[in-house]
Amino acid sequence: MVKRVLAIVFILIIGLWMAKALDQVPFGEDRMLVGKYYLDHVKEETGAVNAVTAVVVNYRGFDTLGEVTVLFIASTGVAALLWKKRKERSAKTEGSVVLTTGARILLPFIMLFGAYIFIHGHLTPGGGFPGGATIATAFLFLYLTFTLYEVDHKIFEPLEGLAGIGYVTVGLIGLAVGGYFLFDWIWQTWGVGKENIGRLISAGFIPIIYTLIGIKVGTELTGIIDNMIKEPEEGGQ
Amino acid sequence: MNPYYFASIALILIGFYAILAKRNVLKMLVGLSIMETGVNLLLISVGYVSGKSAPILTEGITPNNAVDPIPQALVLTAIVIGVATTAMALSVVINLYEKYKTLNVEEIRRLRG
Amino acid sequence: MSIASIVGQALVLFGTFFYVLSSLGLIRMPDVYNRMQTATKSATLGSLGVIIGVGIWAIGEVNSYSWISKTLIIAVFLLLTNPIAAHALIRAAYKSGVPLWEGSIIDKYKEAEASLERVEQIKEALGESAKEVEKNE
Amino acid sequence: MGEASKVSRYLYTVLILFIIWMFLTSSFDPQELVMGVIFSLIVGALTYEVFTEKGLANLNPRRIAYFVAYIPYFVWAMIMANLDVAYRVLHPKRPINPGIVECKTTLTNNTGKLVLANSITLTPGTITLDIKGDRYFIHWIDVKDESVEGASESITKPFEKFLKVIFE
Amino acid sequence: MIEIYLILIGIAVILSMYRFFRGPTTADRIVAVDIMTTLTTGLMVLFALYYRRAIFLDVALVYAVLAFVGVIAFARYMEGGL
Amino acid sequence: MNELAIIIFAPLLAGALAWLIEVKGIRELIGVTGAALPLGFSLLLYQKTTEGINLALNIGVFNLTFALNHLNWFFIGIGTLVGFASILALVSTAKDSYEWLFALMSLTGVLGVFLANDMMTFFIFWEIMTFASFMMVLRYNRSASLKYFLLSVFGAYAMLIALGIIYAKLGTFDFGTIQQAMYQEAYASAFGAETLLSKNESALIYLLFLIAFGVKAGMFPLHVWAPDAYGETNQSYTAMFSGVLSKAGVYGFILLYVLMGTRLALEFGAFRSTTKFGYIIAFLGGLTIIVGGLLAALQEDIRKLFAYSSISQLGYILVGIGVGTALSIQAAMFHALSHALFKGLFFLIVATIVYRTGKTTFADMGGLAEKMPFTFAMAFIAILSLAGIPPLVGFASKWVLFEAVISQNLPILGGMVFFGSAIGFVYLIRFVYAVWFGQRPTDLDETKDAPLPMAIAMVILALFNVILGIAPGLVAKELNKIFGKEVIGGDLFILDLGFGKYNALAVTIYLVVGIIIAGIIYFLGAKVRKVPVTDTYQSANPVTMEYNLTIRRNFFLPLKETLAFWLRISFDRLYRTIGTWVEDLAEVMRTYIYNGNTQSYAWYLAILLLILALWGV
Amino acid sequence: MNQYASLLIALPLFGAFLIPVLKKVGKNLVMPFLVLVTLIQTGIAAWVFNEVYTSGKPIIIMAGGFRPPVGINLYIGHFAALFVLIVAVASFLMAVFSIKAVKVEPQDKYAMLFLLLMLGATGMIATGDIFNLFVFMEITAISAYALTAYNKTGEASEAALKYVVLGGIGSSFFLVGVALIYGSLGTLNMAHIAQLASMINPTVAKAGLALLIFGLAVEAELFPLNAWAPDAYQEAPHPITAVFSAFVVKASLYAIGRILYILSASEGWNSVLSLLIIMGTITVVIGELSALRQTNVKRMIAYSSIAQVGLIAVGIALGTQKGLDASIFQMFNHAIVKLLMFLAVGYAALELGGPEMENFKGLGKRMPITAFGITLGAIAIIGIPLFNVFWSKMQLIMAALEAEKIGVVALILGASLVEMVYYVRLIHTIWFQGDGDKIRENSALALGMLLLIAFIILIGIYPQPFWDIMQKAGSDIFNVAEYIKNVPLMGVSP
Ligand code: NA
Ligand code: NA
Repeated sequence: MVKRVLAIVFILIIGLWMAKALDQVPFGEDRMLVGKYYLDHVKEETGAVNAVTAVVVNYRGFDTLGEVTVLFIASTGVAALLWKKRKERSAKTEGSVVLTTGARILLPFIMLFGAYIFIHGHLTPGGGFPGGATIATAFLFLYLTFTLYEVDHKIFEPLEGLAGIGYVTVGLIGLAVGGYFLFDWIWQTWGVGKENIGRLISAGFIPIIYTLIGIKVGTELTGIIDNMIKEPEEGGQ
Repeated sequence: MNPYYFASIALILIGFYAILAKRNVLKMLVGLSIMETGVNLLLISVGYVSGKSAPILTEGITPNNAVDPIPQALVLTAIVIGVATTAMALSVVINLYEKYKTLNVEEIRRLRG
Repeated sequence: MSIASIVGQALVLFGTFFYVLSSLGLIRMPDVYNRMQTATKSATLGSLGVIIGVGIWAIGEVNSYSWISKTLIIAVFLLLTNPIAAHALIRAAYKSGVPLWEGSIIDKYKEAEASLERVEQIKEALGESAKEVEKNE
Repeated sequence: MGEASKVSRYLYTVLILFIIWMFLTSSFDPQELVMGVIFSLIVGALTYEVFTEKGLANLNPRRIAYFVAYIPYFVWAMIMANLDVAYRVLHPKRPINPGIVECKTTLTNNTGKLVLANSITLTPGTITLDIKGDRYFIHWIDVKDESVEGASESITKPFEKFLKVIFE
Repeated sequence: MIEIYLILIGIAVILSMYRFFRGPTTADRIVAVDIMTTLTTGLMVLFALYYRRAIFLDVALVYAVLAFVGVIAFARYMEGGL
Repeated sequence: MNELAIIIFAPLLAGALAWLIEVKGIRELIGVTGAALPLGFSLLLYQKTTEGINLALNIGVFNLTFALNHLNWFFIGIGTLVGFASILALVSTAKDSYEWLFALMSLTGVLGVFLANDMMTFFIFWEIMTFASFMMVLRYNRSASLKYFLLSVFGAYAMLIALGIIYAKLGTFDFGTIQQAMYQEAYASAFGAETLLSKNESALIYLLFLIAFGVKAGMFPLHVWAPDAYGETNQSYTAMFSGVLSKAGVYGFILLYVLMGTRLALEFGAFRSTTKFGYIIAFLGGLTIIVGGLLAALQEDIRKLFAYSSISQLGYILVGIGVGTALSIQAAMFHALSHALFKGLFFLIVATIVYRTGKTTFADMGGLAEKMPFTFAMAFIAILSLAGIPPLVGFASKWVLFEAVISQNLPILGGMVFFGSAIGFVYLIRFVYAVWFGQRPTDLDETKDAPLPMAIAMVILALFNVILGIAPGLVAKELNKIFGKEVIGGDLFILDLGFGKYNALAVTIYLVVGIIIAGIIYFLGAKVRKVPVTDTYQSANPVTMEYNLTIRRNFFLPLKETLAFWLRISFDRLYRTIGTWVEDLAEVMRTYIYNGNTQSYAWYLAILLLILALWGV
Repeated sequence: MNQYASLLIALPLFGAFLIPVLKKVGKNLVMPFLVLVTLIQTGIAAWVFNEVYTSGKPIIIMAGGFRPPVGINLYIGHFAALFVLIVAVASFLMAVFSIKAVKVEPQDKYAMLFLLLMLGATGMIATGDIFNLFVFMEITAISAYALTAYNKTGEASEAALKYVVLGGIGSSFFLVGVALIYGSLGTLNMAHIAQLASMINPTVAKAGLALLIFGLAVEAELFPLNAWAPDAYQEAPHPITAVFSAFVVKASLYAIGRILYILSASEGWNSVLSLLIIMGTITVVIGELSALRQTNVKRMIAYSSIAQVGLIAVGIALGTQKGLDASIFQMFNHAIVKLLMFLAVGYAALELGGPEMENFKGLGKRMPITAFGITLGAIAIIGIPLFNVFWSKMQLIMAALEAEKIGVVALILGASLVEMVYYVRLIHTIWFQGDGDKIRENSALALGMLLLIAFIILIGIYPQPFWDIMQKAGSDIFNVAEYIKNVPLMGVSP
């Protein structure tokens, strides 16, 4: 009880302090400095109409590479921590025919939708992460529905690695071709798609990177789900 | 204080409260997630410009009526990092529960001193 | 105001009504089963109305047909998934032991479960071979 | 009726996916179409085995015709159902008489069963609680007939005649 | 005009929240969540029109997908099927 | 490379080589060479002391600078000589390469300290010396070494802070520059002008140096490490440890005078005929004499006895330094030399005894004079020297010291010094009779005399005890050189203080004649019955073990009982209690703070945030 | 050509991503591959180091070819070049050690996490953008969480739980700080922020700076935010413990320094400094005292590390160039020494069945080289002359004196005094207690230890060139004007 009251007092004071500082950052005012630059130059410099995407993939590419890495760490870490010699799916009951059939029917749709999201990342509010997450959702649905469903680790793990390698390689090609790591050689050197800004084939390497990220995120999240949902077999420590 | 900032801070504090006051480790982790959510909302709020729309330059949106794209990009990253942290934390807790057979934070203290 | 706008808006109004209705059902019905009965149905129909309505309204308002195709996708998706979710939930509620409302008059499922259990026991008695068979199925 | 050939199932899946793609993009831009074909082919290859059993046979004109006819029937039933809901929710006395009944279906196809279950859920006063083989367990908000036959008559039968053609 | 619908649906969401907080069973809460997600999807679609931006429809669809699978996950967890 | 580098680094290099090679024989050869080289070179450098000689080594961030002058030649003379003897004895007693390494390293350390020409160099070698000697003790006893190390490092850090302040204020480490600056400071403050160092700061520096050098010199109440450390290591090494290393502290006090004596004197004024700051040193020195002497008398362990004796003797030196006249400082330095010579010799004797018998307590010994005549002869010289019996060097230095103190009209100090001499006789008697005479325990019947290396080492030191005792003018000449004026007059054999005179040669002649006569009488006449020591009776009752007032066991029990109250006040115990208390507190704090509860830890974060919020940063 | 320094980031990533593929080829290739990658990384880092120190100019890596502040830049100046090299070398040594020390499955995951931990620290040290700093911090932290729990015992999980919870709170508040700074300036680039620092609203600047440092201080193990650290150090696999102490904590300390100084033009800076000094001081005191009666050697050295971290933080917070130089020197020396000590202690613990003090009796006779490594490390860390740490402690003291903070001097010396007590106990236990059969020491590890020992002594007797390097590195952080000038900021106008 004392703890709770004390906690409330503490956080209120801390909150007041943060609020006092935030008060000096007026809400809704245009304070853009670098942001404005992005909005003004995003089309010519990256070919993307979604400025967020351009920021994510081009201007702040290092962040995104890092972000991909973070998720990779999570997937690896989860696999490392939940690693058991013998693990098996052991859902107790299967979903009813409604659920299983629903899963069968929805699976291709959700996957396609995931692909739609990541390939249109430079045009719509999407990208590799939501796309990949959507794809992982499809697999999650399968895990939730079927008792014995399990993804093929022989394919998923290398795929995860290869997608990452692909990303780094695209960046390294930029280094070799344009002199800078993560340089958008497709847009800036090759000039592919300069004439169709706002259409699908534009924005340089963004769709490629988002495809790679989509695959990577999809496989990673699926891997995390797989590891968390499985249980070690009796005695199989 | 405008409602978005208020809500962000409130979320951060609620999350923090959960960490400080809840004994169940899972609830503490939920608190952590709530904090992260609050922070993300804060970032987005900081980048908002009144009367302007999402910085996707289609459908009549020009650089002059779009909001700041940076905080949005940051939040995308922050969300993923939050997910990763949560996933890590959960697998830690799974292992912990397997070994300690409890989620009460006051009983998880073999390491001390 | 174009016809599309009028039709669309009418549909949205129609959908909004059922949206509100679904939330009322959620509040007023006495147990989780009956809440699901009312809420799911009207939420789904409400979605059809609102979402397709927006698609049609947009034809008049934004003068774009791409809206209707996307809203249709969303509507169909909800039409397909809402009853699945409702089914999964009601089954879950039942299996997790949420009791029927005291005014309920019959529970055929309980009887069926009981007889199924008897079958299981017989299978058990028959030994491992029966289990193998089941696993292979 | 057994499974159709792999090619048939694959092509059917790709076709459906491509249609969905077109709806999603709502564009006839050749770039989108090409990409749509590519993704449909890829996703189709990954999922056709679970997606369909009959493949292109689903496109039998008779089935399509029944399917088209089913839509207004179903929408009508749904609207009626909602009016029924409105009545029960808004009525001050909450007139309900709930229970779980059992129905039998003659459908054997899983997709048919799914659609039947969904249809039941969305139509007046009923919601599918579980399915065991051909036995549907249904929560009925206003139980009128407790027997299996009686319940089937009023709940499943009306839909079955359509679904039998479309999915069997 | 759209504002009215937005407000009405908003009210519906808030009403559903009552059930979420009230319970009494976990099932009740999840049902409330399910309904709220459906309502929110409609709300998002309506917002897309309000802002005249079709791109938000994609957001609504992603939301619908995630919410659906989320509810299924809860349901399966609740019935002890996992 | 000049000679100073050889003097300083030859031992270290030899030690490292000895440690690496680890072949018996070669190892010893290298080690002894490493100690012989500095000795040789310091003798060679004697004629260069007047013009001085410098060495600058750019090792590290700081330039290491060394300089040779009269003052430090005197000290490296002591260091290399006693160091060499000690290392030589190590040939017999060293257990392994480890000891060679650290013994020689500590020699490098102390020689570096003596030769350093700036504060930083001084400090670095001070630390090397401390560290190496610590390693020597660690080998034998953990708790003793820890106590030693802690106090030493405590002192070293006090010094570090002091020289840090000096550097921060004066911007230099160089002795010459500091000395000059301090001199100017002194007069500036005397005339009320602005000074770089405030009065408080100079007091602080003085206090810090007092602690720093006091620890090393074993000054009361910082002496508590010394008995254990001197006792609990290789006794051959202790010869150097007590004989030389402790002189680093003495040297430090002299340095304090050199660097800032004027400043301190003018700033803090005088007490009677001496400066206040000096009187503090002298008074603590006096206490050191008494405490060390009394405790030495109460020891049952031969090593401990000499350890306390060392403390007591260091007290004399401190008194001399504290009194602060040219004469008294010369006396102190003289006594530093003679203490190194006779205490070095004592510890070599102890080393020999321990080496040959494996015993360390009086109770287990007796009658060794018969079995170890050579060692006994050495002991004879050492005893005479320590007891201050002419014509040995101990007398000369003590005499000068007495004269210096008494002439300043400081009765309390004089009393302390006198008491120290008296108690010195008391504990020496114990040593003489319990070890060398009386009945010999049967297990010591096979005891052999000193092995050759130790014998040589002892002879070297004994010779110097005798030579410098007969010709104290040799030392006086050097001391006068340091002061640049004739403080102690006289010639080679005569010390002339103006108000007193000591003719060593004459005394020697009288003594030799006397001894010859006594010898004749002894061998011609008296027949003495040999009585076993244990055959004594007290009031016709057999002596019990508990109250066995033989010379070998609890001989001074009555004294102990008399002093019971005072003995309970043990600084050693006090420090231990503080240590334990700190550790207990630390443990409580640790278990309280790191309590294992994740939530508590989260609270710490909240508390810090709260502080941030309240602080308003 | 200089842009190829981005291989420092690309290589570990590429390596980590390749491991799942490599595993399919052959599982036993993974660990050698890990060693190979860290070796190549060392090569690249050495090249970068040479490049920076011969040219005297920092390497600015512009990701995507965009000039800062539009693009994220990496700033490999004198500090980063040095510490990236340390990270690489330490990783290489510990990768070798891992072959011996890490037997728990799945090793391929371990190798990946190890590489990414290295990547994270490298990125933290190199980045020139505060949000990117956050990302790299999280890369470091999350791989550290996983590696802490890697042994999958209950205790390891408990340690990781503490780490996750505290780290999570810290990073949340760090982001609030980022939001404040960004909300006030509209930029995230460090040089740009430094340029605009005088324009920030003082309230925002103070709170923002405090929150950023709060977040970093959790990772940097400053009291009272360091409660996770002893547990994590104790339970992590031995090479990981070494890596934590050698560079993970150092990267966070560096980040504190960098952020502190780029905002030095803002108002209220001094109150943050004094707070940091207080925190650092308490960290030292509590760290040292907690080490006193530890019976678990790993935990004891962990507390010792924490105390050292406090010293470094105090040096950073002195607010003078000399203080920074000395702190960096101390970071550098401490990294080497702790690498040696944790390597030796870890190795001994492996052979003796655990890091309890009891097991270390007779180590001197059983594993002389390892025992020598521990001893020498202990002696060095206490600050005995002729060993490296002496010089850095000395410089720290000088810096404190120049800043007229005698209390800090006393703190440093007092800490050394306490260190002496517990390390002497350890040394005595190792050499002069107990007995046992001789264990054949692994020659690769022995070689590694001897190399580190040689390095410690080399710096101990010849510190000048190293001190020169540290001064350059310190000025890299202290001299903000130079930093701003070196980053080719493009004009961005609102
Ligand atoms: Na991103
Ligand atoms: Na739904």
